[in-house]
Amino acid sequence: TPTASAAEKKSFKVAWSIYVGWMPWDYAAESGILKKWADKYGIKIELTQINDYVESINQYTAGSFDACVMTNMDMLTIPSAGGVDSTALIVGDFSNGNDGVVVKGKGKKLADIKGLPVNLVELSVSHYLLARGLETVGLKERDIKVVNTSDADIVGAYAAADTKATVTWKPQLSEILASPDAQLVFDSSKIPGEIIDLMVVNSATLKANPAFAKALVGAWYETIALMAKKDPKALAHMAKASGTDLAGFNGQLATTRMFWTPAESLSFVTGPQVQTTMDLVRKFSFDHGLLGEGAKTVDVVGIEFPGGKTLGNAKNIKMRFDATYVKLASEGKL
Amino acid sequence: MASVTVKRLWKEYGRQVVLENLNLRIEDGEFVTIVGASGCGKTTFLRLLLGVEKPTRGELLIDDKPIPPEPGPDRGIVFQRYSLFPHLTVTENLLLGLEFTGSRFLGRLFGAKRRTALEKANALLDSIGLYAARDKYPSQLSGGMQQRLSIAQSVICEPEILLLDEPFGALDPGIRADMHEIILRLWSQNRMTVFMISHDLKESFQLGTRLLVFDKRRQDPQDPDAYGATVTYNLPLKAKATDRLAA
Amino acid sequence: MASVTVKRLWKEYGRQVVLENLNLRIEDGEFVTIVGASGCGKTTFLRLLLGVEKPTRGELLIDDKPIPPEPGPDRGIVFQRYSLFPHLTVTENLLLGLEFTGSRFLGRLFGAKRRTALEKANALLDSIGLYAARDKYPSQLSGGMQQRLSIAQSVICEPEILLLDEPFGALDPGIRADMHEIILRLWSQNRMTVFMISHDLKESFQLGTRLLVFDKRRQDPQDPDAYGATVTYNLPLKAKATDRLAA
Amino acid sequence: MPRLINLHPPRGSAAFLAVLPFLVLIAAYLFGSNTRLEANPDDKLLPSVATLVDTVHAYAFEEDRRSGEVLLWVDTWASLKRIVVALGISAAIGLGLGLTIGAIPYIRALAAPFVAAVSMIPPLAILPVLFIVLGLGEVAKIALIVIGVTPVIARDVALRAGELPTEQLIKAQTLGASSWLLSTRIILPQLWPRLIDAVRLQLGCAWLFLIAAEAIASTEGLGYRIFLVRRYLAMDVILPYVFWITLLAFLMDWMLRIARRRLFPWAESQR
Amino acid sequence: MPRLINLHPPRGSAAFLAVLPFLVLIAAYLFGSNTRLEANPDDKLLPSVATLVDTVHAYAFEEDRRSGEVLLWVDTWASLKRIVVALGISAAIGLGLGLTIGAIPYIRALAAPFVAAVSMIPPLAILPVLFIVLGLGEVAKIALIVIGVTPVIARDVALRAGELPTEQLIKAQTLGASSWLLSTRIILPQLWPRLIDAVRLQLGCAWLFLIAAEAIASTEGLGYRIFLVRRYLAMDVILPYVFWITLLAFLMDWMLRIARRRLFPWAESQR
Ligand SMILES: Nc1ncnc2c1ncn2[C@@H]1O[C@H](COP(=O)(O)OP(=O)(O)OP(=O)(O)O)[C@@H](O)[C@H]1O
Ligand SMILES: Nc1ncnc2c1ncn2[C@@H]1O[C@H](COP(=O)(O)OP(=O)(O)OP(=O)(O)O)[C@@H](O)[C@H]1O
Ligand SMILES: [Mg+2]
Ligand SMILES: [Mg+2]
Repeated sequence: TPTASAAEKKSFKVAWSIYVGWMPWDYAAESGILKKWADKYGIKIELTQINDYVESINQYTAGSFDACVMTNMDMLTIPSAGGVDSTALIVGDFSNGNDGVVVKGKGKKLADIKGLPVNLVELSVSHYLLARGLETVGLKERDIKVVNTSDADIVGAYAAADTKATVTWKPQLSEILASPDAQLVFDSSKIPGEIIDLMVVNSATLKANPAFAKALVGAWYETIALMAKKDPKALAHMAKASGTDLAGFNGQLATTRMFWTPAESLSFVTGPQVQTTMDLVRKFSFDHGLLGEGAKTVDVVGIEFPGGKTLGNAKNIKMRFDATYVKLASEGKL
Repeated sequence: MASVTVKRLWKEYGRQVVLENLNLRIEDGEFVTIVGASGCGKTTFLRLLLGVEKPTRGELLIDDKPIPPEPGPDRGIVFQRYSLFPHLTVTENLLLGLEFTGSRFLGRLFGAKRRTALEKANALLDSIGLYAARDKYPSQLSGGMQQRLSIAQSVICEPEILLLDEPFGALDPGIRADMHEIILRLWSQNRMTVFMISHDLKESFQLGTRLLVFDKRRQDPQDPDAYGATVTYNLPLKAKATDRLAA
Repeated sequence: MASVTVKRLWKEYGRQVVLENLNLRIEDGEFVTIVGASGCGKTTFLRLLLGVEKPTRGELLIDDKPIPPEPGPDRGIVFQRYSLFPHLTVTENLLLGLEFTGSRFLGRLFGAKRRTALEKANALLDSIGLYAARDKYPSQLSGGMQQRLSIAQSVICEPEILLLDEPFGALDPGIRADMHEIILRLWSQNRMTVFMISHDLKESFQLGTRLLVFDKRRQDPQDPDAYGATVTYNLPLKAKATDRLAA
Repeated sequence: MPRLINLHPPRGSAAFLAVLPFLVLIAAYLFGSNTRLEANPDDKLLPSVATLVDTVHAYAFEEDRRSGEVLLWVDTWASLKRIVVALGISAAIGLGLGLTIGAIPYIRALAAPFVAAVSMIPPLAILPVLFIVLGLGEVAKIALIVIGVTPVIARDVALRAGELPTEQLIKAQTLGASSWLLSTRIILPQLWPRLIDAVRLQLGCAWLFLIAAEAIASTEGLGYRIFLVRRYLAMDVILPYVFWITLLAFLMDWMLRIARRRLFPWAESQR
Repeated sequence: MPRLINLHPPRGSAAFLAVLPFLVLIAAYLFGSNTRLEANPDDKLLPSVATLVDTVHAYAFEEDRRSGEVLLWVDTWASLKRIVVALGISAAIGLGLGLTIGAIPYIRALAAPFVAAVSMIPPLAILPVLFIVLGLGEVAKIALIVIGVTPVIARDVALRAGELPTEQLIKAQTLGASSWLLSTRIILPQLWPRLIDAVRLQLGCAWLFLIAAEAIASTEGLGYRIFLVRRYLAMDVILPYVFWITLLAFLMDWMLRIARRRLFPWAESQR
């Protein structure tokens, strides 16, 4: 249970799911980098792959894991809205074209989406991306019809004759774009820095066990440093583990804005954009009922940023961005 | 109205010989009664005549043509363990044969045809004492009632050959006499050929125009399955149908 | 060794009266034969004695105590439609009763006990002529063989009351005589009380110490279900068991 | 003291016994929920009764803010329509196939292995092919249930058709029945109650496929809602929905049982 | 000309008939694949035979660069272990429950409605709870199958237990059988072949649950692999895997049928 994890302890469980920005975790575990860092701090870290992304977050929220990877929006709406005080320990990357809106028919524009049914994972970052996209062309969500479609089936669903438009992320997006009639009309590179991929840790656990955070951060930056160097072994491993080949993996990586060094990451979280983004995200979430049936205002969940700034109810801070450990890493103090 | 010829017929189950070298000639319209020890192969012989078992060797001819390899409306049967249709009421069970032969496609009769059939069925029901139970399902009948219904069911279509496997086993003497009469009347009216297995010697003598006794000619005490039964006695009986009806 | 008392017993199915105001007193060790028209309620009476049907009104006492409301090893039964256990071979079917009473927990006998039981079973199988078929399953037996096995199965445990529903219907005269002898021997040895339904009047007179005739006292032609059957004759028969054995 | 096997609970205590395991389940839930909520009052996994009541009220009696519809009824209606149609189709095809497979040796040789093989294909794994052929609309959803459920019903029915005593079939032939009449007048009527049993056993599976189908591409339905709110672990919605689905399925089961008893009394008394 | 119902195909043509529908299916696939590939040579939905062969070769006979394992066998072994264990547990519990429900009225009153209700719960909808209670390891995967399959088997077995002729039960009691002996020596042995049938009918469902479980939390297994490549619409992997799963399930079905015939010859000859 969440409180049990508040005590100091020696072994930790981390959940991750397959996504280009999170593949380094798999390599860190496989290559021994993670164990090296854990040993350094005298702890054990067990990394578990969960194939169903939502399920991994649910498991984390329910207390089965001490940490889990997820996006900023899902962090707000699942663990934080669920009362599990969570901290974004590492901001690993943001989507810079990894998520996109596709309309069937070459040469179509985003405005052409009006009146069409749109297949996407409802209430996910795809939904958010679409909403942000619609704003840019002066449309409202009620101008289209959202059809909830599971991410695993979305490629197959796109092939169906009655599918007109879809929103999804890579690698599914790449598969869809490979079909001759697919037109990418909007993507996350138009809203850079709004869909952020995080390593989230239970705040209580973090507080009681700084060693855990240090080991994770240390392992992460060592691993992505290899990637930055285009280490063939590391990249080949990640490509294979995500079920594709090197070319496919590099294609995904190209539209992912990785923060290759602790310093890049640090400047992003401490900068102002995170706050504007989170404000947009929480409004979107509230409008769609994602903060819970009981949520009366957009402010129910408090969000804290580095430097003590907050959004929403400051008495109910459940979502935190913490730069302490990244800062340590950037200073080489780990 | 059919003659039956059996030529050098053998029937084996696995390595058990049940029937051994059977030779017979039964003329049109005979009433053959069959007796023999339990388990000697009488039912098996009827099943061969019915076409649901194949002889291991030898021939079985009806009107000098090979027997059709499947049951048909020319040969009626009453099983030792009476088998009725559990989903039909007494009347429906009885009507079934008329409906099958009267309506090749729907298997149901309507209007005047149905009324005629119903009259025939009701008359028969009355004569076997089941009129009062006509709307019951088989599971609600007593054993003897089921047996009577089963007999009525097979005679209503007036088959050319009627095969009866201990049809009167579960009947009391009064009803048994009634059933005798019904069978004999149908037999003399339609001149069908009847094969009846019975354990009651008196009944066999009284009803039949011919009595067959099934028995083993040889016995191997070490291996009781080695030899099969055959017809050891084949007695023509002299009584006329009309006489027997009166008896 | 049990007396049976029936007091003002009625049995109805829905609005059909089957048995009407039955009064009887049967002493220890009697051999009661029951005759009556088909469908008049004989089987129903046995089922009441067995404890699987409840009287609508009236009392049924064994040794002056109310009858247990469920079947038990004190009352053996042979059904009209013989029921064997399809998953057991002939020997296993026969052993079953001995195993049940000899091993309360496993229901199986081993070692010396099993050998003794097997000897008893084999002797019985031999006397009913089923020794050669001892390893067959019921579905591979002829009708008469199944019936013999069924009888053997219920007498092997030597119940105090034996209920027989037309036990010899499917048997030929020779085997029938053998079965008579087996039943009579067991009866005189163990002094059990026997109720036997039969359609053979001669057999009923020959075997029984008492003959019950079931019949309706009253008839309503408009509504045949309105009145039930009762015991119209209750004849003590004089013959002694030993005499009948010789007969 | 009669044998356990002969002891029938009187009506009143039968009802009590039937309710007992459900009470135990509820008690276990309440305990679990309490324990978790004490640790974290915002815990979503096992919501409190109060939360459940609020949510149920919101979903069952209040209009949704966004769509202006009462969600539970919209979802129920959408799902019920799909499952009833799908089960009807499955039962019809299953009966037809099962009957012919069970009755006609040539059809058995032709179709039995194929049906057995098809019944083993996990339909969810070949969804993309299904989409191409049937699109993403209602047809596809119904088809998924039909594909998942029909082969099993067909095999069950065929198994049962094969169990009819041969004496009956022989007897019917001696009464002049053709293969057609034998099938329609002897075998088919006796298969009806067995078909009902087969459908009853497949109800759970059918709902499973419905939920899976609604998870694929849809805008309403009980399964849709469950998958949607699973995104934010809204167990206060999921649990009542699961309960509601179970209740609906249970009612369907119960109605089928009653129908079986009413329509085919002979099948009951056969025992 | 005998009736259709009495015509049995000779051995050779029976085999031909059995293969026929599969041939038609293959032909349909080839046609569909060709048509689509002509329109778009990069189409992934229905890959050509050459592509399929290549992929199968890579998965079934070449060592994976990354792990040094041959993927298909690793997956097969992982999945088979899970499903065999789960089916074993389900059959055992299902038999026990079904037997007691079918035989003992008090247990029937207590458990039958509950089992019926549980069999209607869509297990996929309560997965989160399951995973939290049982963890994400092998236990949870096996449990999902067990939860999904057991109630249906139990109900099937109970239904069949209730169909045993009452005469048999009465007879056994007159032979001195207690409830215990009646259950173990009369009812149980006659339920074995029916249990096998019940398990056979549930094989498809069991694989479905296995795939669902593996798609959520697993790093090997046939369902996992399908899940993994599904987002790339790699039908050249999915189709062979589905075929392989179907074949495995079909073989299990076949072995169960053979076992039934060998172990319970009396149940065959009863017909
Ligand atoms: N379960 C039942 N439901 C309704 N009626 C029944 C039921 N069982 C028996 N009956 C009726 O009770 C009457 C007596 O049946 P029973 O089996 O006792 O007759 P019986 O004297 O044994 O006849 P038989 O000599 O033909 O076996 C019959 O009219 C039968 O229709
Ligand atoms: N399906 C079968 N498999 C093996 N043996 C069988 C089969 N059917 C019958 N038998 C054997 O064939 C023999 C003859 O059986 P059948 O039923 O013809 O005897 P029956 O003369 O009718 O006896 P009863 O008078 O007792 O009815 C018996 O020994 C029986 O065990
Ligand atoms: Mg016979
Ligand atoms: Mg009777």
